[in-house]
Amino acid sequence: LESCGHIRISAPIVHVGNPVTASCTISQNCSHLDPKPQILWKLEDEAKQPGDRQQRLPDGTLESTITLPHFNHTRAFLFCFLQWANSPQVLDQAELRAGYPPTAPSNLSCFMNLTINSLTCLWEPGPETHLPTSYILKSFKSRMNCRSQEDPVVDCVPEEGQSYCSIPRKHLILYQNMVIWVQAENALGTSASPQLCLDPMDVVKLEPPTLWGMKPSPDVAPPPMGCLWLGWEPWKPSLFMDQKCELRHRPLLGGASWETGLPSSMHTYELCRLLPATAYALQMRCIRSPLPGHWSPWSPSLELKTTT
Amino acid sequence: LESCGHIRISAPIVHVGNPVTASCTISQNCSHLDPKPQILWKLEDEAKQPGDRQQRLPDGTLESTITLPHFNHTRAFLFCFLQWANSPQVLDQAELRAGYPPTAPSNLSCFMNLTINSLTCLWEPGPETHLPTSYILKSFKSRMNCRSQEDPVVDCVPEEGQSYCSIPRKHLILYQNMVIWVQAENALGTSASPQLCLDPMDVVKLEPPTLWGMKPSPDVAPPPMGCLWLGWEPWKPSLFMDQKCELRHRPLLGGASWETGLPSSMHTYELCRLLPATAYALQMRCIRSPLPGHWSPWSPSLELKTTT
Amino acid sequence: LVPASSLTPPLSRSFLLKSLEQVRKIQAKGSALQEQLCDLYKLCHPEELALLGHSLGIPRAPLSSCSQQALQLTGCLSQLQDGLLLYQGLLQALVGISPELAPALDMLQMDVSNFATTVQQQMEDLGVTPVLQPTQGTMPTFTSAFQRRAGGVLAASYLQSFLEQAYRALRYLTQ
Repeated sequence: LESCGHIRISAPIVHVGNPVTASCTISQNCSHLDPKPQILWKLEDEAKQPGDRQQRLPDGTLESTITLPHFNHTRAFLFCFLQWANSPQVLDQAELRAGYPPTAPSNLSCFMNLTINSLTCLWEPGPETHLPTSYILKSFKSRMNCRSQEDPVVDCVPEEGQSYCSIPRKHLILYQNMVIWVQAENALGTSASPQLCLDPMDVVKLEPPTLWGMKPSPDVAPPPMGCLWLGWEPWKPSLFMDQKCELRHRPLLGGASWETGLPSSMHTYELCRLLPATAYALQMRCIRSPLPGHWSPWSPSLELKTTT
Repeated sequence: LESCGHIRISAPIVHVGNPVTASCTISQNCSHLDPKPQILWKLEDEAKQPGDRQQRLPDGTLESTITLPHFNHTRAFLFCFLQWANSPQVLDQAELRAGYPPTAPSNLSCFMNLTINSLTCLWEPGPETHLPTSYILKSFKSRMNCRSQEDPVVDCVPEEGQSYCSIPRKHLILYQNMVIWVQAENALGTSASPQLCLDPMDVVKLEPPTLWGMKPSPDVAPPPMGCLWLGWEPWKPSLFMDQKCELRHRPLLGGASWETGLPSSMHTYELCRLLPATAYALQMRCIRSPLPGHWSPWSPSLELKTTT
Repeated sequence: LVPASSLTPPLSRSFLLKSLEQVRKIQAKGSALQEQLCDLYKLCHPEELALLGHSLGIPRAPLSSCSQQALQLTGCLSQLQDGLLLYQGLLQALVGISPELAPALDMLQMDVSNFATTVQQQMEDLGVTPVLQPTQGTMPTFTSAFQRRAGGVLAASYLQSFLEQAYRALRYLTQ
């Protein structure tokens, strides 16, 4: 007894709202089990219904066809039934899916992580497509202004459902421009994000510098009134980079706004014109300079009190 | 100029305190660089010293041999030097290691985890051997009393430095006895723990049952004075096992000791002979019974107050 | 009724207790698989798949020697082991059913196989030659994902009723 029934569908995946046509053919050895065999259809948990048309084909098989004018499920099972000894029998089942082609991924941004030495890019995938959709971070090496295309970089495939991917160090040429974009694809179409042209070293993610108060040594006069002695050092893994840094300070209490200034390039600094005997919060951040880069976050607050 | 010098050692790994003998041969083209070439040895940071014997071999090579009577480092580099233009030149370096053969792993115990469906065994490796030592959980399937040996189970190799290993479900025959032990091995020897004979299902690790207070429904009289109505259910993944459970209770305040009793086998229970209007802490634990098993931990405390 | 105590040779209490537990363990796994097949594929009514089961030739294992009216111990053990090997083979034929169901199917198959080993060992201890290959016909071949899923529903359903019969017999033998 080979299998009794078989469903064929116009397309297993359609655009939401589009029609779906299906046919169910019942082999002769099964359809003759009932004097007046009737094929019934069922979509998910909805009621059983006859097809639009049922006919006996020349080869003796029985065929019923049905069209679902507007298929609005994103995923549903379509069943083909045959009545057998007074009980409806499922002869085949087809999985129908509907969704949307992917829109162009947006807000693509990348940063170079100096500790794990990889270029991580993240993006927004756009509205839900309801279909298995693959997102791939694609890139190729380029020259000065990214108008030329040199050798491609291997595709970066994110983990299932994640909207970021990290290109390992061995696939990067630092200090060279590369073109990067995200390609999205599913059964209904493909799309691509705008392209970025960047040198990984121009998008280094800097961690904040370390800031500390300098304790006056016994044999040296303490800092003048209303002044603080500070020591600071850029984030260790970025010491090879020329950077400029910004220091901001404000009294701990009273909710005053920050005052910002540029410390000297040496790694100690005397900050003056402060209120005497007052506790201050101080923070520092740095940016690669003069070469391009992004500001690091502000360092955690350092709390120091000026002398009386 | 092929390589100048080469160290050969009696054994790269020795028992702590044992002697080590080494020889360093200097090729002719290097040794002739100095009219009176002298080979010097250095162990780690210790001072350089001449060998016990230095001789010119028939083929013109120069050889120095040295014996370190009691090698007490666990790990050290042995250098072979040749004086060259007034500067000592390292010609070869050998790594020496010393340690102990593994003692028999002890306290081997195993438990079956019903959620991840694997048999986890843990043991104590014993004193530090100072040498790379592998621990492997070995086992074979057996019959009734573990005297016969049937097909072996694949070795379970723990992660580096860990003293536990989990045998996946597919390598286990539940409800059959198996023999399990730990084998330890390093360059100086091997050892094995005592063998366990167990059926994984007899060492199931049970989680505590769930215990809750039964709210009296409006149309039913509340529990009599000094009584509490309890509901309880064994841990879900173990519902297929016949179990017996123990309930213990004590007043929340006053530091009284626990009173323990066996609830009925149904999953609701009226606990009486309690102090009226008193808050009680209640806990329950279960054990597989009548088949062998281990007690589950006590359930978290349920706090209920008796009626006035 | 055939009094259980009159059956020689008597079964070990440990075998009976372990077997009862193994049946309950397999039934719990079986209903979990049925629930998953219903949730994932809306295949919730085995009775709607009888014709398909018939056309695919999905076998059902008999336990006639285990009925209380005609309990015949060695025959019952042989039929029990034969049936377990049959359902183990049937579950094996379902491999590739779907990634979501594969873990539950693997666990169920291993539990059935381990129970067959328990019965085989008891038969050997009683000096009865165990069944090594299921005596029922060949395993069905499934040519579509739907047939594998439907086969899964039917296999789980037939296995549950087979185990229900086995449980009643084992319970009876325990008294």
